[in-house]
Amino acid sequence: MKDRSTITENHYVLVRLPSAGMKVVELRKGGNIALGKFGAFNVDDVLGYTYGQSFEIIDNDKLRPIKSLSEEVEMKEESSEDVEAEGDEEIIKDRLIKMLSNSSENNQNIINIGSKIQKLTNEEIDELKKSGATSNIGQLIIQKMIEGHEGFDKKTIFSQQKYLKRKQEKFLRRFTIDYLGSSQMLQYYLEKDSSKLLDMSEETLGSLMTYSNVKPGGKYLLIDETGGVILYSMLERMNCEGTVVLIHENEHANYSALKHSNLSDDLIRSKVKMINWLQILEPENEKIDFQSFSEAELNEMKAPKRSQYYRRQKRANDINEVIEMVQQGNFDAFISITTLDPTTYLPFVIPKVGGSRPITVYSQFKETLLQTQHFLSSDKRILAPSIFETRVRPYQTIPGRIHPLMTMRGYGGYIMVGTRVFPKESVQAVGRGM
Amino acid sequence: MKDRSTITENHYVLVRLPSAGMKVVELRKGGNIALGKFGAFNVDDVLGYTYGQSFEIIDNDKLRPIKSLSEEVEMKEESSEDVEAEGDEEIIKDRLIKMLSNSSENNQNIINIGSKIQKLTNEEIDELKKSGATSNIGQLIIQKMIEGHEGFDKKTIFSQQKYLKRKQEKFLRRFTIDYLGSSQMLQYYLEKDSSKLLDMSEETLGSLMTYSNVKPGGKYLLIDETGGVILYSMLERMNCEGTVVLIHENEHANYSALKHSNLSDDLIRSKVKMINWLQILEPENEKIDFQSFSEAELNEMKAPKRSQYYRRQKRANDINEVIEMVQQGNFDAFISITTLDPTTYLPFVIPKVGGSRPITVYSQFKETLLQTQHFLSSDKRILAPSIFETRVRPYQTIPGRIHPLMTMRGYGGYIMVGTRVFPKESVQAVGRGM
Amino acid sequence: MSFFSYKDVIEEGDLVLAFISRTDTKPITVTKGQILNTRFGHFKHEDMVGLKYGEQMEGAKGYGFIHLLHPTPELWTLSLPHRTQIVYTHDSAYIMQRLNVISGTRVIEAGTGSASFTHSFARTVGAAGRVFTYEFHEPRYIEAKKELEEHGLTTNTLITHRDVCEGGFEIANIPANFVSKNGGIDADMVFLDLPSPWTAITQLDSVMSKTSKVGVCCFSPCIEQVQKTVEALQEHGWINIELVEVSGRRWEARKDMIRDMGDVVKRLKDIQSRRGKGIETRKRGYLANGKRQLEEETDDSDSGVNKLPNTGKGFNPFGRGERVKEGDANYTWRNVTKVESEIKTHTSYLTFAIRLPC
Amino acid sequence: MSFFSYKDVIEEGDLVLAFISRTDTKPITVTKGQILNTRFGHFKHEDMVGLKYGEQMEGAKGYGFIHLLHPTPELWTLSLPHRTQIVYTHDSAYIMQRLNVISGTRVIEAGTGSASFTHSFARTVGAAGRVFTYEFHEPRYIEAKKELEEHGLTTNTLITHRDVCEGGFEIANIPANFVSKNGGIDADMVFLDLPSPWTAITQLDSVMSKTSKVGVCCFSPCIEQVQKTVEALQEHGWINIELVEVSGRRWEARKDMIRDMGDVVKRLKDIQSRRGKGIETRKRGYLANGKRQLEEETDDSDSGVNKLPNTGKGFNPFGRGERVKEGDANYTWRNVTKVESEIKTHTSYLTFAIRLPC
Repeated sequence: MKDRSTITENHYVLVRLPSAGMKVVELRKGGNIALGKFGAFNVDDVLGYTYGQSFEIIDNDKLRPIKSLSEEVEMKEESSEDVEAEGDEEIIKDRLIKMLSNSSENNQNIINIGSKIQKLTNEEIDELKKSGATSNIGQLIIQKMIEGHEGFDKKTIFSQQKYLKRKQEKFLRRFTIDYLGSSQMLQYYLEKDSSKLLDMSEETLGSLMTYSNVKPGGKYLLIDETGGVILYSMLERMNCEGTVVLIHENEHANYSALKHSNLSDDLIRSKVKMINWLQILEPENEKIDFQSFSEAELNEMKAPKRSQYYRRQKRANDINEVIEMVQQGNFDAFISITTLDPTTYLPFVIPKVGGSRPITVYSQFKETLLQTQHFLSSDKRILAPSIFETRVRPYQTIPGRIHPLMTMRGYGGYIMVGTRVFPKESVQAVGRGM
Repeated sequence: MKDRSTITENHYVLVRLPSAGMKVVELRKGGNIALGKFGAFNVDDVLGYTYGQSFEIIDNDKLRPIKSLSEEVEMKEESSEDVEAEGDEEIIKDRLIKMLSNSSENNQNIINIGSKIQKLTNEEIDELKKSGATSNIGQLIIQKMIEGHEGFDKKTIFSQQKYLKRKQEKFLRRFTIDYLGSSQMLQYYLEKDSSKLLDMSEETLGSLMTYSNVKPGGKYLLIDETGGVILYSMLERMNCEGTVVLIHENEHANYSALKHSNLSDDLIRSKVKMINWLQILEPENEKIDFQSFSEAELNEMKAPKRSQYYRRQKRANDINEVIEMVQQGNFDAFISITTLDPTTYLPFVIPKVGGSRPITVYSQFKETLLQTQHFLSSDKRILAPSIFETRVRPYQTIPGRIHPLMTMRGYGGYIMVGTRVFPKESVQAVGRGM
Repeated sequence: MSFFSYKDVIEEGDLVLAFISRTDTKPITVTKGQILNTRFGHFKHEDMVGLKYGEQMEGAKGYGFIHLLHPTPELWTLSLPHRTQIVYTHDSAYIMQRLNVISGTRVIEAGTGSASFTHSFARTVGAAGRVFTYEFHEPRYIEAKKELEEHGLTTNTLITHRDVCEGGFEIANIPANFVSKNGGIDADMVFLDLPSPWTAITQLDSVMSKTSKVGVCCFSPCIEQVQKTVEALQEHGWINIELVEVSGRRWEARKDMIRDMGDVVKRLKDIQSRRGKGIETRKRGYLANGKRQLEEETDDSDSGVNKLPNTGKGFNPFGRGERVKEGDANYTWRNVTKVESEIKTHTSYLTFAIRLPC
Repeated sequence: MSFFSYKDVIEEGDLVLAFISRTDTKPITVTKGQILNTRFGHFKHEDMVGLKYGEQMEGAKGYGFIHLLHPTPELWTLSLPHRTQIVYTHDSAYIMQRLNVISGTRVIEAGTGSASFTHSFARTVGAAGRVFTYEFHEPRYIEAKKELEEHGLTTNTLITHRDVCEGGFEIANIPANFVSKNGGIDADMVFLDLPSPWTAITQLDSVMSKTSKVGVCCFSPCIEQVQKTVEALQEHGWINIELVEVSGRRWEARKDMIRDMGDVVKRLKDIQSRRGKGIETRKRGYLANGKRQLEEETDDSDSGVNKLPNTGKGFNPFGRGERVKEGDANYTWRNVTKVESEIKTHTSYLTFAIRLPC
């Protein structure tokens, strides 16, 4: 099993930036990784730390491990570089004043802060800076405001958040190296372009995995239109024991997310089987009738031809194997994340699922699942389908100022869950049986 | 304007019971009002108090005004009735133990409490009872548990709530007299049978009134399938200045809720006009061409015949007046709460609404409004329709144990809001104009 | 133009809310010679005079349009020029309904803030009611006062420059038409949007109604404020203390393409047959009896969806890949609702309570 | 039967979850001679032997049916015989995903409670992972231990009778196959469902992984507990502290009757014409030229909807009044989603944090 504890060379990892931005990078030994305005770092300086470790870029791409991205910044050692430092102070003061008076166009309340800051002497700013260094100035000013003045009231919470966030982005040169698990990959893609994940949230992914009862050793049938993020999540939970048959609608399945999973191609090939819809619908037609050559015939072949023969033989075997596997059915779950209309494919999939095993269908839209549930209501092979919606609401946890975050992503998706059962023609309902 | 401050005879009022149950009663002077297991009270004893006042039934229907339903119960004066009191204590202890051990079937944690209570001596129970009287025993025991023992953990919150509620129901003989405003009437009907209100919640009613911009002096077109609760809410906000034209689909409009509104029939008749769909669709056909008689002819009539003539004349005038009012249109809002499909009636209603005035349509189901919004998307007469959902989440506010209530009613409804505008044929959009 | 009643035709000097898009409404006072510039063209104020409220107006150059809307407190809230944090309509509508603010109610509001909720209160209590609003912050007070005057709301609304936590709510020289028949402010309803409502709660006694139930709503973003507020309310004789949160969602009707698995299969077959023809001559030795012939191996790349020509209606299921216009009649669609991409998950906690006269 | 993998055919001694209705699932251990009695008939255990999991089973008397389901932690949670408050699936699923509980994870759980979440943990961490669960309350501990044994979960799950707030998490004689390769408990993930998690947080150091990031989730219903927990976590070196709430909703597909206003008008006309005929002879003097004649006044009662005979398909729009069966082919219907009539609005606050090895 791959190392999930220690930051290891040649792994793809998630780099979290103070801006809440994320990057996926490969840690090549000796490499240097650029983080844009946040600076750059040398790969060798992070290897061996625990995943989750945060660092601060000090100078010349040098790193200092820190407790967390939001740890209070320690005094800078640049006090020797007097001119620059003084210049910095001026710049910071200017920037603060400008930032705050700009804000005041949109938020009258912040006028208070603006004028307060304008009244700060250079010494005071220096003190503020010393007591917490640049990146903490904002926090400290706000702290002072809160303590001393009721004008800094809740009206400015939006501004505070915006302000603090902006400060962190501007002044912090920090990052965290996180293990790139399925949750992190989901977060990364959501941040880049949530439509690629059909807007699926982390909580909905969790529900999907749990209701699908994904576990080591299972045999699953999957449609994954997210480029493999769901597949990755399943492989994590399966510990790469068992099989996933991935249904795709093109010539080849797209599971590009696995490129960053640190799983070897061999492992993926042995656990993940691909099949397209045509192969599911017309299995006998789509099987490859591979004509074997005899030992003698093969010996007569030239080497390149022979290796081509073996390659084709393997491919034929692979295709036939997965087609037969689906023909056999008895999958431990069917899981679907696609923009295809479920009512058009479910009739072909339901027979493939084993008794008492779950069928879970994700959609961005409740209306799609509504239609699907109605479609299934006359199909006695799916017991008690329901539509679930899970939403997580995060809080700000600054003690003394605890409240739910003001805004969050609206989308997250819905899942329909049902259980595959074997109806009996003969049964006679009594009362309402369902 | 009617008195909304003081509990007044002949008013319909809302009686709130500790069980969270509600009753609507008329306060007839000299009357006696029975509250079932909670006892009964004499109307005269509550007159003159402020609306919102709570009372405790002491003995022989006698009342004691109390601060609130949840005020700590004072020592009972029944200590003289020793036998009964002692008996009571035993009964209470038994009841508590039984209640708690019953609960323990469903909730293991509460076993702790059960055994604790079983260990309480009569003296301790007596003390508990003295310190807070019967109805508070539960609260005190729980208090003690919390203070002294971690076994009383969050697992029992469901039980606590259930327990406390049951205790209050069983032991409290208290009630509150509330003014019967539209919110109270809504709460009352929701409690009885929410389907009669098409599941509309109080927060959705609030949104409906606000987005419809209901205010004194307005002229409104309304479909109200709730039996008049919405109409009542509008009349409250209008202070009975202005007009509501109530569209109905039967021979007569149903606004039975107004019976309890304490508004006089004359007032209602002068402010609320009824019209049915046929009269809206075929106004000229439905107008009454009343043939007037001359003064001389009337004088020749016998008295009963003449009064019948006048009655009919008035009725004809009323009908013609409301038909003409709708023909004129320029209503200040159209508001709809009905199970009729909005796409079937909106085409007839939209032209009746004045420029820049709101159109608000309520439905129990978002899907109905989804269809409606799509239906309107090609109708340039309705600007920027949107579907709104408002949900209120109440908290338990016992200090030290603040948390949202564990469960609440799931339904509440949705509203679609749009603005009536006058499109211009000639305009040429540039970019995306909407 | 008035927030108290609708008028039909726009006149010089009227406040008009120019609806440019769902997220962009501009308030303008119709003034001869002035021009409203938008990204959809420019619009001369003088051309608005005589138009009806609600009318769609063409740009001065013959293209682009806006809608000329009549102000309401809620539209005004959305079009506030310099927007501070405001009480959103989901919250304000519930507060009004729950505390029974209707025509005739006497309201205390502190602080005024952007005066957006003040507008709603003024509209709802009408000529028979009164609104007493207090603002501590001077520039905000000055701006709100000006706005209330311009909007004709000072007939029932009195704004006071005051830190109510220090100075309380009593007003020395209440204008005669603001004095209650019971004397003084005599409020039925109190709305406290302050950082420390618990300091204001102690000051309310003298300005509340002595004859009827009074409702209060404290509007606080943080739970710690709520905790202190609940304590203060309990200490000062308020009952029925209840904390709630209001969540509001806005949904849009949209269309989502219905992609049929049958089309996928047709497409796969089409690929096979086209490929089959191309390679027929190259294939030897591995042919099968009636079954599919082995395809040429292609690069097993992860590059994903292959781009293929659209072969007609219902046949190309790649809605996302090809930027098909939503609702395009060449495809089938499902009506769906979509919530805003960013939703408001929290505005403030609302702590309600009532008090009866002693 | 095992929570670790599915089997296909029911054997004697297997745990079967008998699905009776959406709200009623009964766990039974298939035992010769026993009978499951339900309101839909009774079912002999011995008849279940040899049936497939998922099979619909007829009642012994030839009517009624149940479905025989294979246990999963989630179905087990729903069918718990004596249900205490449990961690619902919406919460548990999110906790697992967020703290990356997967095959091989080493989990600490305190307290065990109904052992419902323990089942989920055991299933998810699989043979390569371990679950250390602690229960303070003795009867609950005994019941959970028995259940874990019966369910075959003790291969990867160790339950300890302990008040962790007092005694901490260390276990004196850990079975060899529960000892980590790094020694000891070596947990990657900690779940604290305790009334005062802050007292347990201080005890975790010695049992957490020294080589990798450790995640914690504290599950507390009240905000005051959260406040203390956040403080304790900060003091003890935990970082990335985040508080969330999980809300879960279950929706059902239903049908709502589409009532057409056109039908209402037809009906009103019908009433008029029938009434008109009846009163024609009584009418005199007030007739009008071609327009509607004046109807007889009827009692202006508020009694509401008049009951009228259903005059055929699409003509009677009274769905509510007449108890039409949902989906009745004589009417038109709209597909709608309906949420549960009572929803869970709060289970607990979830406080997450992580800690890195020192």
